[in-house]
Amino acid sequence: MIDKSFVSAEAAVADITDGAAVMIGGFGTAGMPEELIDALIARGVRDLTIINNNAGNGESGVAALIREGRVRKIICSFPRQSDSHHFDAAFRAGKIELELVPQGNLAARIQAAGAGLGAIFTPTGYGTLLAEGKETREIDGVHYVFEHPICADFALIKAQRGDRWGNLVYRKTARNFGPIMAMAAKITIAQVTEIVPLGEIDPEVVVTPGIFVQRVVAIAPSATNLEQAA
Amino acid sequence: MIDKSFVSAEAAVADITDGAAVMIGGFGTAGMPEELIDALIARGVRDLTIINNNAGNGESGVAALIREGRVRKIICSFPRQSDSHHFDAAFRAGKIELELVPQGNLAARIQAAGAGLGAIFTPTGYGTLLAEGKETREIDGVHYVFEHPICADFALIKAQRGDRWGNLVYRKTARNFGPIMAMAAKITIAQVTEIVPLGEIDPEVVVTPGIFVQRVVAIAPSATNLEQAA
Amino acid sequence: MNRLTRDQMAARVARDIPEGAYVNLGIGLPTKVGNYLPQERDIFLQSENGLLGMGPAPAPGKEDWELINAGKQAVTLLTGGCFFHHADSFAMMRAGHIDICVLGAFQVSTRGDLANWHTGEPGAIPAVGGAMDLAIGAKQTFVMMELLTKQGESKLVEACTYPLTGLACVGRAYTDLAVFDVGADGARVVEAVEGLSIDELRVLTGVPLAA
Amino acid sequence: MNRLTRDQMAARVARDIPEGAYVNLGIGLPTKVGNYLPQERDIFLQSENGLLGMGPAPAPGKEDWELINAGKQAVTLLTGGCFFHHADSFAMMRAGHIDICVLGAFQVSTRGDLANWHTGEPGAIPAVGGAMDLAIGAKQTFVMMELLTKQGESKLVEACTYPLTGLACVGRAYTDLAVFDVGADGARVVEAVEGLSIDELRVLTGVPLAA
Repeated sequence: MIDKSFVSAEAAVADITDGAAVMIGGFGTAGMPEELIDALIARGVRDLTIINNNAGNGESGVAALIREGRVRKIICSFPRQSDSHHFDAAFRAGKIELELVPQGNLAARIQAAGAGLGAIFTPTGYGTLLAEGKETREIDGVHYVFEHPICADFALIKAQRGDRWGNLVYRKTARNFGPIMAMAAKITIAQVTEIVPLGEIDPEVVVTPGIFVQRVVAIAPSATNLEQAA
Repeated sequence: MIDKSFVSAEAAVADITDGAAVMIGGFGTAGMPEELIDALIARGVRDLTIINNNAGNGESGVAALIREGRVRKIICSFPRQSDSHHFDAAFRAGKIELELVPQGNLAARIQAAGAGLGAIFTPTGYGTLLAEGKETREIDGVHYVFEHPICADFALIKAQRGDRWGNLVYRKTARNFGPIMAMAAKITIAQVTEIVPLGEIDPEVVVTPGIFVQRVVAIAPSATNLEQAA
Repeated sequence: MNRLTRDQMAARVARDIPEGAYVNLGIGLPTKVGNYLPQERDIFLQSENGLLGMGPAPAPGKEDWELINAGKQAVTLLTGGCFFHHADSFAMMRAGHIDICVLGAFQVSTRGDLANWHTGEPGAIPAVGGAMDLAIGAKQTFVMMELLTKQGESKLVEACTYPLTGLACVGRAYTDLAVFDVGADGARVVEAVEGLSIDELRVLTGVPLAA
Repeated sequence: MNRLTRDQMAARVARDIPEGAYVNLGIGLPTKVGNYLPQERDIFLQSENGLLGMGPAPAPGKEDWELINAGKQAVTLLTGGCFFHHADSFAMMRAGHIDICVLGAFQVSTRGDLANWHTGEPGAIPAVGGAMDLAIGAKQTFVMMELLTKQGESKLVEACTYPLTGLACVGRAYTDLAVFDVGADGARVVEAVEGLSIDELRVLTGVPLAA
């Protein structure tokens, strides 16, 4: 019997090592797998490459990972925010490398990795600083930039419900990058509010099929989250 | 008030003209929008380019379109089947052009069109007849073939339920090409078993958001279909 | 000269959004446009983080922080709206499925180049988000901005001096003093606030303006 | 010499599929493998037309023609299975999410090239379906075939003469007479039916074979 559920966040991230490339779901805090990130911080690993839309908000999640000095490089679209002070400080101190990627290119490059493409020609960024030095091509009168897929060793994502085969459904806009990151990483670890019996998720509404998910951990929503979601 | 529902299949396809590129959903007969195709045949338009996984089965749907001599070119992955006699005859008589595309490239090229990519490097077909004369590139030790997106003027697809904003859900493996064709065509016309009031489809389970669908037609399942699905 | 307030600018943009349009409103000033869309029109607001059919802000205390917009503010979902993942969301933008996007701007050129993501100042931390995707992907890109900086320099320029967001992507710029069409044929004044002549606009902006 | 029947070949392949594997079974002979997977193992059958967790054929009269496999036969869905669209389905195959695919073959070369989609004969109408995607995308590609054609020619060859499906993609070939590993190091005999020696296999196939 295949059961992908893990007893704890700590157990689920126990083989993430120094230097790993880790995708982290979420758009701001919506969909951010906070407890998985906490467990990753507790492991003490360093020199991570993090792929996330942002570069942390406030004190938790990706921000905490940066604050603790664990991130060598971040690939993201929107690092600078009113509460991105840990990233800002690390960036200004030269302690973190930034690869700034337009959000749609970020999504498309992650999706390309999950779909096994070798590269894509993307319309976004042509003629801008973010395409400087990159190969371009005109196709049917439109200019495109050559971009590689973004792969990762691990993806840490947050979903609403999961089952022992790894099938996932999400909640509202917390879905965001979860489904495509799950497809692009070698090992996808999903924290879910609830692990339900097999078959309880309607086969028509599964958003992430279990093939894309290697580990599932049930994490009850924290008091803070409940308050936020109230 | 926006209401994308059309009173009949005939009304929904009334502006498809000679020479149009038309994507048609379905894998064999599952998900094939038979009544929309019948309405297209009744319009008498010719020289169509059809994009479908197959080249027709038996006497209905895509097979009927070919039988009636309406198809100038078909882009598909699996034309030859035990019941593809209308395609076989037209092909042998030189009356229809065939662009044979590996099924995964077909899906990827349709998805690329829907996502606005200029081109993709795909792993499938490298070193085979189907990549002859095509640009290739080695990326990280793997060989890829350069492929263009497949766009269309219209997509005719079949879904299970729809609403007046064009949101769709599908049924079992009749889903197949529907969601990606809806994204790739300029005008997507969906025949559905039932048009339901707005809000009746759970926002979490919508498979094709209404932005990708311009017209919805309710077609009660025919006696034949009911028998098949019984 | 009746300079438009930011809310008046938003109301002006809203007037140009037809029933049935799929619209993405950028962070900041463009978000205000949502407040002026007439209730009786079905207009579909898309948010890059994966929702279509975005409704107004919830009542205070009713926020759901898993139902947010691109600016990470709590929003609601209209009946008939839906959720989807990021690749599908950006497919909507990048392949021209979105009819209109409305963006803020540092500068817009008379040919429609846009600069709105980065001041290029030394030490400034850049952030681009979805701006580049929206600018080049929507069927029509509208810009909303004050016409002049606090220093009195025109943001409508012959060539952008800030780093570009996209080339030749803006079709129309709504400002507090006038509305301009921009593009391959240069800039044209669509309308100006009462009491402001085209010649005065030419002086203020320093760029060629057709009537 | 006990030539394996087609069902025995299917049973032999099934023995090599471990618990937890994601597996795609090609049309024709490979489909039979499904009949020999032990019920007590969780093995996930994927079908290219958009389902994972494919179950056995339904009872006669219970067919649902919107629940079919790649061969357009009626199937069932296991509890825990799910449906998805074609791009997601082929992403599973093309990016190595599928652990094992099992395909039929006209020819396999000792280095693992596969020919299984087209005889190349004049007048033959080609059809490729998902074969090329599966061949190169799965983590491991297995082939099932009779070792010899009806004319006694080996289908295990030094270089395929039929049009290729994929280059260097097959890892193992299951035949009615022997099982071979193929790849960069050439062909190796994993096992042969009772009474058949490696030297006899060398004669039958005419290709170099390691023990």
